[in-house]
Amino acid sequence: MSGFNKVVDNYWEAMDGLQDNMTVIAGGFGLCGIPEGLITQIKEMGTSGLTVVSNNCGVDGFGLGILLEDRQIKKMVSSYVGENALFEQQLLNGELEVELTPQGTLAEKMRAGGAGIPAFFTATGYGTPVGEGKEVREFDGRPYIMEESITGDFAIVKAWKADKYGNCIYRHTAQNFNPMAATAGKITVVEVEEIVEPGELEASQIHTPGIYVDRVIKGQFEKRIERQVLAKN
Amino acid sequence: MSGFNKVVDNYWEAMDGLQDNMTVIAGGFGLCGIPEGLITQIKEMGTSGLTVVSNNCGVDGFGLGILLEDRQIKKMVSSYVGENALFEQQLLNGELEVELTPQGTLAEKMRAGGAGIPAFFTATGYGTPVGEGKEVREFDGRPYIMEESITGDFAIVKAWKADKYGNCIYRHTAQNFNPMAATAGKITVVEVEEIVEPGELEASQIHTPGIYVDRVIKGQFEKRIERQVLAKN
Amino acid sequence: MALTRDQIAMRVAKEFKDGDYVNLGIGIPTLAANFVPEDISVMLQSENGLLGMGRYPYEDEIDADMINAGKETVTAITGASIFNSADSFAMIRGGHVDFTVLGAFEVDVEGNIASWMIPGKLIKGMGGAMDLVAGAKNIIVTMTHADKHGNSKLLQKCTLPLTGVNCITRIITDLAVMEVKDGAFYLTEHAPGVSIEEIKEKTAGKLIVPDNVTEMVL
Amino acid sequence: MALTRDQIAMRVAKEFKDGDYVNLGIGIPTLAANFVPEDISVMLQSENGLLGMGRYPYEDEIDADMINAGKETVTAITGASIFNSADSFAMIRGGHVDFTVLGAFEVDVEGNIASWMIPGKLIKGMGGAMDLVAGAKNIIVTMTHADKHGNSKLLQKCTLPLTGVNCITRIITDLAVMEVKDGAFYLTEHAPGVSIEEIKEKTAGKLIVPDNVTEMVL
Repeated sequence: MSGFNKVVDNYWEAMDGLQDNMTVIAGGFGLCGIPEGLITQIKEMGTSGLTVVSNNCGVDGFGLGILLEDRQIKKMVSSYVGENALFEQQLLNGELEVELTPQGTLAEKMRAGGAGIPAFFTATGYGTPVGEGKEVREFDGRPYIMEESITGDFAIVKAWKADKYGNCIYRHTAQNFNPMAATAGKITVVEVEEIVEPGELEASQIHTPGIYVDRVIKGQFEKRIERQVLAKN
Repeated sequence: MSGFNKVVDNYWEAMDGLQDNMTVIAGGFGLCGIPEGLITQIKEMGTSGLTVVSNNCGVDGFGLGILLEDRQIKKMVSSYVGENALFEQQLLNGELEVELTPQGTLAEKMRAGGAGIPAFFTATGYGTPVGEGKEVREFDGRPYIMEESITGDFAIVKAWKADKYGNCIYRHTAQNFNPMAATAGKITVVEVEEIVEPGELEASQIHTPGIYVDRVIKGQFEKRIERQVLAKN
Repeated sequence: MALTRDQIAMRVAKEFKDGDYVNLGIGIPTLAANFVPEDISVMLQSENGLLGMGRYPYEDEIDADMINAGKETVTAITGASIFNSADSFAMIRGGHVDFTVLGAFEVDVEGNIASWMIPGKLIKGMGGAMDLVAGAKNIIVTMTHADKHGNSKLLQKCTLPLTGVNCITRIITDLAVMEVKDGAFYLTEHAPGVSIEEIKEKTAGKLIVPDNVTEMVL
Repeated sequence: MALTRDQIAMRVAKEFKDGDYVNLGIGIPTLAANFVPEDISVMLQSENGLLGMGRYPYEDEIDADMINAGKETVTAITGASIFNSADSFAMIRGGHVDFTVLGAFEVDVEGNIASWMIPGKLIKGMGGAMDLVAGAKNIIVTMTHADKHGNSKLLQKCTLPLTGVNCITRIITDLAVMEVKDGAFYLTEHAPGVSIEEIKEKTAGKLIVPDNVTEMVL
């Protein structure tokens, strides 16, 4: 099954083909479940003019935030700027184009992109700035807006374990946007904590079938925690 | 957590509230992964005028096929009539209304119904009888048709294991349409092989979260095989 | 006396029924989880993909892969399920979550809500709030009745960019509980020690005060 | 000599590249799995929710919960994945399957295909065929060149209800291999011992015979 071996040895090979002005779809929610090494590699490559589709843009100095420092990102498609000062500053200065997209709509746009659904209707955002300029249609007397799907030149994904065929599973809430991102990239690269043998992952429990995955790389993760909150004793 | 205990003791309780002329969405593909006991219960109840949404309609004398015998079904929404003689006969006679729906469109209509997406665009069926009377729209130069979602008064689902909160997992290809059906019923009833304690199913591996499930019943299954084909030695 | 944040959360928790699935926004809504009556259970949905959110972790339970929608470290209850963001919002958008409780900058008499942006000043993004207000069966807004300058947040018409339209049915503030219907706020309860006059004064939108307004029980 | 079913399947299998994901319809297409060259691997997708379909089971491996899209008992290879029908067709519709091979009643010079219904005679339903022809990157139709009465199945315009439009790019029959482009069938290969004249005679739609037509290698 050599034709199905997706494992690559280094980050240059993992991100080979990424060029200026491409669209990159990234998994992750906050700093949870982000492909840390693939993001660092994009910084290393210095690729610019990128459109990045990701729920958040990391924090100052970590995650996708490091791509803001050298202005590698032209446009973000995100639901939340959050507490990322550089993101907010570049946005307010007009240096960074931002398409704010409701979180559920963003997830569904990625899924639709991977699933060959060019557009769908949702009530989310109707009557708000998100709905402006979008087609409105009533179903059963309720107004919905039409949202179009998203695909990317690359998808960068963080999984827990993958086998060499690219079958992936995610751990806890580090799953988040990763499975949808994996379906929506022309080239999908998955950075994992552990590479296992085919058959070690139970077939019915695989979150992302290998058909979606072009390259798998074993990464090293810092797994920084954004907000550590402890139970009171 | 008594409010989350979905387990019921008998089939009458499981299908309580089913009335004539309701829409029932059923999981299963062929005879694989079908809620055998719930179907038998519908026959027992004699409910009629039903619209049944299911990829197939069982076979003569087994599965949903038994509901054709007493003409309990007014309309089928299916992708495949297959080798079900009674189904084909009632269809050709005009006794049974059938809305033939492509298999992938049917699965997506159920998913959309459960997900609050009233309609989506797909290339499937464009230019064919399935596309007739449906809105056509081009995206990136390719024509797509608009398909509307499906929901049901009841969803009847067959799972492998469930805990009392209604969290379900499916076994092998008996998964098929069951997870989508589970999301699309106003009342969702799951018939399972085994009821387990909460926590026995790994959280990230649950196929159907209990929020979709109203009732769980432990069933007895014949699991008839439609086409037994063996490897040649 | 105006209610404290904890007291607002206490009142919110009284809305829940045994077996409800509930999504709690950041701030006061999250506090409501601490006041769920002992004889009922609710299951918390966190929109980043967790149904059955538990308490915060002890030091030895901290796990970077287990966070809530506020990006805080968290635990899962026994019997929780975890899923991807598309499935999480399918659950929300499809109306399977019984209650959503969230904060707001403004609410108006049409049930419109503004909660995510103050032009020129604050752009945090809407996160999952637009999906939640479009999808949940029952939406409760919790907030202080007026801002720190004393300006009412209960308006005839929202002035800030909206999060959703015609979606808010109930508001619980530090002063009152109100229903939103027929183009007005209907007062149903006042906080202990808060006069109807004070509520009237701090409500800019049309307020209807029926005869049977009761004192909030906490 | 017209090819046997096995020989058509053999020729189909030559289309595959190492690492291809392939969906094989019922009949001749399924046979192609038996003739995949030894030095390459393909992974079979079965649209009921199985990627990595294996051989038929031995007696002691039979499992009612493990079937293929033709409802036959089947096994999964090591490294297979199993998923629900919506995810399976997301995979198909989204263009992630490299090849779909399926049978047909008729194909025409516009790349239209009819394969699911003969009005008044046969209504089996389209199953997943409409999704497959709308979604796969490369679609190969396999069939006999003419029906048992000698009527051509390669038409100027399909007469039966369609399965899909403008979607068929390659046809492999018992007599020939053809590309569909620019409103015609382009002959690329003829079966061993089959004359170009016979192919012309049995092709009702516009047939273009270039100079470089070669004999099929099996």
